[in-house]
Amino acid sequence: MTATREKAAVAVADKGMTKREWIAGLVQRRGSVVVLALVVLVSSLSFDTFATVDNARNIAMQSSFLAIVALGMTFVIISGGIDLSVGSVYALGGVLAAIGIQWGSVAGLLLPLVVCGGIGLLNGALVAYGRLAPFIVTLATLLGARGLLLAITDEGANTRLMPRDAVLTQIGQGTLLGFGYPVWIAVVLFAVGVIVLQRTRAGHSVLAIGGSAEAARLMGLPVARRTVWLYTASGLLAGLSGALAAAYSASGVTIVGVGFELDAIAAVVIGGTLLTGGAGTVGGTLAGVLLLMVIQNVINQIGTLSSHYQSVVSGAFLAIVVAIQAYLSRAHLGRERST
Amino acid sequence: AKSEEPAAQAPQGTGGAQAPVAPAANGPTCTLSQYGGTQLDLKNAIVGFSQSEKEANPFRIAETQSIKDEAAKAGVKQLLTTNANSQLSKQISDIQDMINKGAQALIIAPLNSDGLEPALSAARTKNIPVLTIDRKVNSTTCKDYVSFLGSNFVEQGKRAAKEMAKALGNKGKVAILLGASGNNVTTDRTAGFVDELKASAPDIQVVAQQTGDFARDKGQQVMEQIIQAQQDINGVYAENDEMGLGALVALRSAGKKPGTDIHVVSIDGTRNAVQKVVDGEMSAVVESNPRFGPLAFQTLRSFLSGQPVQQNVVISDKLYGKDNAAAELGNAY
Amino acid sequence: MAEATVTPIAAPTTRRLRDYGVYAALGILVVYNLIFTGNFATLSNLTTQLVQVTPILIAALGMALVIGTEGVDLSVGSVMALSAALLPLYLGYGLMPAILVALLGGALCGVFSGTLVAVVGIQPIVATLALLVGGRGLALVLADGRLKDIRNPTLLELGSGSVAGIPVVVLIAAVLTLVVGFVVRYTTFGRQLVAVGGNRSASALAGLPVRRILIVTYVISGVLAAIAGIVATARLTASDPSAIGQLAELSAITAVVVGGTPLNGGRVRILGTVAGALLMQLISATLIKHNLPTSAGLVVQAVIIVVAVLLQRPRLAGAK
Amino acid sequence: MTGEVVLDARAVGKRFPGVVALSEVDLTMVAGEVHALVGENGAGKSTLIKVLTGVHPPDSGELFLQGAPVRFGRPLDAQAAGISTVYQEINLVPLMSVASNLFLGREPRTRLGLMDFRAMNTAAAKLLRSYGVEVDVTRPLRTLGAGVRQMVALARAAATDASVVILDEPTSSLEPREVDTLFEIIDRVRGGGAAVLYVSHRLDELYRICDAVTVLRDGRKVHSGPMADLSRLQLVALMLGRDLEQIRREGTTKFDSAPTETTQTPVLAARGLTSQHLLHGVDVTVRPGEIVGLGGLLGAGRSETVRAIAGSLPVDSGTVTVAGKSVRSGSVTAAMRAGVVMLPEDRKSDGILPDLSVRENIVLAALPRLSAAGLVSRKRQDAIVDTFIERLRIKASSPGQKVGELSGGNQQKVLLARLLCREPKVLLLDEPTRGIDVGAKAEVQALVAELAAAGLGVVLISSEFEEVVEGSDSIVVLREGHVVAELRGADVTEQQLIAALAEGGDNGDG
Ligand SMILES: Nc1ncnc2c1ncn2[C@@H]1O[C@H](COP(=O)(O)OP(=O)(O)OP(=O)(O)O)[C@@H](O)[C@H]1O
Ligand SMILES: Nc1ncnc2c1ncn2[C@@H]1O[C@H](COP(=O)(O)OP(=O)(O)OP(=O)(O)O)[C@@H](O)[C@H]1O
Ligand SMILES: [Mg+2]
Ligand SMILES: [Mg+2]
Repeated sequence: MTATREKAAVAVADKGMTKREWIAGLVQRRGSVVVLALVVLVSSLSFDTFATVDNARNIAMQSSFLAIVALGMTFVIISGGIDLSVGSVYALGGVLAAIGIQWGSVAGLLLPLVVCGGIGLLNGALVAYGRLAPFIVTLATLLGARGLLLAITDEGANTRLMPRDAVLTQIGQGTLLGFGYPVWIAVVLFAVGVIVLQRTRAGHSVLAIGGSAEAARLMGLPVARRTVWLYTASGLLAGLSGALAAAYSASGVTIVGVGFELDAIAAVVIGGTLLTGGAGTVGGTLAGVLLLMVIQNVINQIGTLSSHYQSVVSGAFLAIVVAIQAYLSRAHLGRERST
Repeated sequence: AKSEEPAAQAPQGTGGAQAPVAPAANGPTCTLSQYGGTQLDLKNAIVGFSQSEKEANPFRIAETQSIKDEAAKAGVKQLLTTNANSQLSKQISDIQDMINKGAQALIIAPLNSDGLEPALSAARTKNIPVLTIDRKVNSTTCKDYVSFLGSNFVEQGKRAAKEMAKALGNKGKVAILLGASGNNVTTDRTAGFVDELKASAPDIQVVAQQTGDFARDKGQQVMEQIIQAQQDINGVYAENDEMGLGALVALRSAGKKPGTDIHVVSIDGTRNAVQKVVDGEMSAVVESNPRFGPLAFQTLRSFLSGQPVQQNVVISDKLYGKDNAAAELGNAY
Repeated sequence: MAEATVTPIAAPTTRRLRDYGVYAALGILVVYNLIFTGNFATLSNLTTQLVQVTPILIAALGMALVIGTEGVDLSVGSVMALSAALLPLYLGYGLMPAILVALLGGALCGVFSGTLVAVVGIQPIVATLALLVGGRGLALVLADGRLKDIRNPTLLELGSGSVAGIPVVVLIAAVLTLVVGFVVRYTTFGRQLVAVGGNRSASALAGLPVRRILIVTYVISGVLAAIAGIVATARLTASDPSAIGQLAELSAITAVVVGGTPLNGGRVRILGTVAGALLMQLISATLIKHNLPTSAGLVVQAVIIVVAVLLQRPRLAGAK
Repeated sequence: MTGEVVLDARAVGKRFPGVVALSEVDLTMVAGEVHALVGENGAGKSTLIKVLTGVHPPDSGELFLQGAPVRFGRPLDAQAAGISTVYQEINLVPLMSVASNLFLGREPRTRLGLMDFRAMNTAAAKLLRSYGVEVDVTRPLRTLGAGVRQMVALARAAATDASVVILDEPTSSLEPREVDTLFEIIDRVRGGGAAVLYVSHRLDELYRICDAVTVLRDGRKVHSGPMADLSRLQLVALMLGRDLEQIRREGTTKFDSAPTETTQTPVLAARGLTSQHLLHGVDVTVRPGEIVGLGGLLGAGRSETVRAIAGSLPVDSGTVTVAGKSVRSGSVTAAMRAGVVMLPEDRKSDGILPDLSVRENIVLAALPRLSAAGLVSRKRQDAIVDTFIERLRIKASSPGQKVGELSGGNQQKVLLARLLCREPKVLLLDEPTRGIDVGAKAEVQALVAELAAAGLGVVLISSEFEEVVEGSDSIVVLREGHVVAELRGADVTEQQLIAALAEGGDNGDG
């Protein structure tokens, strides 16, 4: 009797996935990469000025600022939250860098990081300890950070320039192996992001919090503390990105970053991260950012699309990409316990 | 679809072409050899035009259209157009994309006076001549770019102030409907207006300054609030026509008679606003002429053929007042 | 036995604050204005505030429903623009046909987002983001980027006229509020909508037509946004697809959330939404009337939003 | 070590808006002892546990751990202090892998400080195997059945070195075999000197492993003492607050097996249900008035069978007929319209709408019937709700109370009420008595029997063999999605069921 029971225990053994499901699963997890590859392929064939080194350089450079912001957003969204304040914080970071640089490059970097990190900290504290919805908290700081920016720039009238020879400006404008430093910084940050999310306990706990904050709390994870950290990191990255962008253009422009948060969110979601939290990848976000930039580049390659049609095309493209993603992901989840 | 009235309204005026302020031979000039680069016939050239904002207001529509028309007239090989949708980073990448697509000359309507440096330096390294139109960039002319064509926004503000002073008899309370925050057009038009009032009509008090984001609906809403709180104002300075037109609606529904007990002055010179001057509701409209095409292509042609061009071409803007509005209506855009 | 456990105790004050936080904030702001703002307690001022809030309020009603299903509709601003753009195109056939076309446009937008959400399975925020981006582009294409003055007298009357001293647009908003409030409270559809937001999988297992409910909800939101666009156009006396509805989605969401509807679905507070919209309207009016610079205005708004939601956050014990 | 007081709670009080959940409750746990915490649904057991472990802050009372006063602000603090807990509803992260769930927060790391997935997966597989569960530990948890999930939660809690282990209804979805495994583990933990707090509504289990018992009733402690000092009847009497005689008369747990006439046409006939990996040609036939049990071990596909019948699991082939009419597959709405309703296995994610009221939860599926012209009739709604609250003895402060605030057992009753509102022909019950107290369980069982007697067809899944055997007229035995046996009439006994399962196992191998 006992022997048969032991055998019966194996009844729960894994029933395995078919090859089709496995492939579909892979495509889903890497869906954005697949779509990106397709778009790049088609564009290269359609426009002879697309697949050039110069163009690659441009796209890389343009992508780097959004990518850095989207990296922080990825972590926040995976944790089940959202950070709408990044656009304003990005702009504020740039302005603060231009203000801080008058005391040297270190100050030019530290000032935006401290203030923007502080705004992130405030977001995190309100979400984690105030138990407010992230959407509304960060919507408030979106307004607040923009207000702060206007307040320190004489209602936006005062654009400060950054001295060209300052180290910080050089970081924004210099190149290494043909690619700008911001590109390399983004690459390094993403590499770190991948490792943190996939290979560290902290990253693992972010996935858990997004999957079920209640379960994570009951399992003894420091949910509140992690949450505070996540929003702080998002603020820091947005501030850093803003500072780098300011260095790149050698000025703390006050009108940037409006709607930037939506771009970042779109990139993250196109990258396969669930807005409901609990699942997502850093690499996917990078592909999402590149996709957005490539779309824009393709529209410019066409060169004659009116600005109105440009929005229509971007919107349609966004819908199609996410629809394909959703289709692939459903093929993957297939017959799971979904209803 | 069938719209309310026949699509073609008053005939699109052929006039209204730009003219530089005082055919300036005295200003600094720039030549191809100073700037660097090779001579080129505009007919064989690829020209890029980077627009800053959506063509969703009369100024931008007229500006882009003028460039397109003139490009066709000049018979350029190809005109690339991009639109930054009010995003600075997009304008930078737009310009770089056009350079990458082989643009040999660039006309840029900058979104902001600062921050386009990466794009300008990309053009610079390839010796591509750049003209900036309507908004000046804070870089060195003939070094970072060839020349600037455009209005003087501070001057526009000053002219508006003079008109306001005239309409109010140098005495009264005015409200300012500001443009979008952080935009240097806003800054300049405000500074010009406020400074001129201080200098020449110190008895006019600015009692309210609120942003209407250059949009008609926002202008209307803000005006409705202001007129409730400060019922004794007798002047409104709108930093563009759209806000001015919105303010008119608000004033009328608050029981005021614009043109009689309250005076509205605005900047741009769109047809709708000039019509209001004709109707007597708007006291004056300072023009900001968007038809850059002819002047821009003429400048480019001269420059590319090796002739010197002016580094700063300041456009002479009209003023639409009671006396000339009806006659000039056809020239408004 | 049951009686023993069920010892009712007075609901703690925190609970009451949670439910009435937005009204309290609104009350405080009104009192502040009565004391410190000149010409505040006038009929015309009251009317102005009500009239100005109508487009956002109407859009927020639809938003409240969508949020109740655990979704969000970022497209309302663009749908407003689209309906504003459609309106003058068909005014040549008369006002009614033009309005119908505009409403149809809104409904189609709702079908589009609703299908993406319910059938394709795209997350609401992204599905409607696509329409946010594309919809305004489409509106500008339709209008050729131009603002068109409205001359139809009936439409203009709609925007500025009043019945028995009450502006027509305010009446429209009031009627819509009552209708939506009634739908949520008393109709099968309304209860099912809330259930889908509360637990989608459980609702499906209870045999609710989840997809249909979701699509209908987005259609309602689209139609309400279209009405908001029409009202805004009538008020402005011009169809301005580039400006109408600009950032209306954020204002609508703020009104809904500040009004106490949780973003995670399962609950819709219509009266709270009205109060939320009025609160936000009154804040911006106050800032303008006191001639505060934009920077200060933004910061004040941020603080008030946080305080209002802090007042009504879920109570400590048993929080999830 | 053994015998010394580890955890001592004194005069703990906790009130929720409208409800006093705990009042002056004392609990003393001793090292090396298993302490039973019993009480009716809603007595306050889970609340006490949550207060002890820092989930809810207590309103009053003191807590001593190893003699020192402590106060936990959050679950993490309690864990750090050596209290390991499995909460009543399975609290794991569904999207994460089994291994990740097991090791969350204490993942093995390489020398570089990075997570060592290989080590984690190996350790997870090994750990689960020692619990008799063999699954691919890299699969997301949500792809597994409730039973497996429960075992994962247990393995997670028992794996940490803890001086106090708290288990809130750990066996509610476990089979006898897993229960045995669990008890071996509890014995091991007890042997190691830890104190165990054990909550269960299954009295047999309490008598098997518990040393001491605390009885709660309506948030108050009504008894505390050695387990052996109480007879079953006394225990039940204490829980229910009724006198012994009354209970003796009414009996506790028994279905009335109604004799069925096999000649009648089946009210439900499912033929050849097949769904990739999960079901392979399953047939189930239910006649009016018949209760058909589904037998099988963890993951045998019983839940899948009823989900396929109820239309919530898409099938590749197979037909379902209800009272002679065939039902479109893959649609819950169609199945419901035909009169088939299902009580889902996972109450939390598929059943309740936690933020809605008891009233709304009950009428959810019946809304169209309770409305005219799309308007909900409040009167009809209230009538139904009141009837069911009374009939199922749902303990709620009012019909307006949020279901999420009810105790687990009462939530289950609300769900049953929801189904019964639809006046179904066929009732599919997946673990209907899971987490229901003795009294309520008897009521539910009696109710099911009564419904069957009135002509309903019932399919019953229960992880308690006893319940299936006693409740069912016939049993369909499943293994890996195949029907391996059908027991009828006199064959419906526990021995035959176990034999069929064993045989099934042999068949599967040869
Ligand atoms: N978060 C909460 N908010 C309000 N009331 C609650 C909350 N949690 C529990 N209650 C109430 O407290 C009482 C005790 O519930 P508890 O969950 O502790 O019961 P239990 O003994 O564990 O029951 P069961 O055996 O059914 O699990 C119940 O009346 C319940 O409605
Ligand atoms: N998509 C899948 N692929 C492979 N195996 C699966 C899949 N989904 C579920 N399973 C396995 O099949 C089992 C069937 O679960 P089900 O819940 O139907 O069984 P059950 O007999 O009801 O047991 P339980 O008591 O666990 O509910 C699951 O426990 C899981 O191990
Ligand atoms: Mg319990
Ligand atoms: Mg099961």
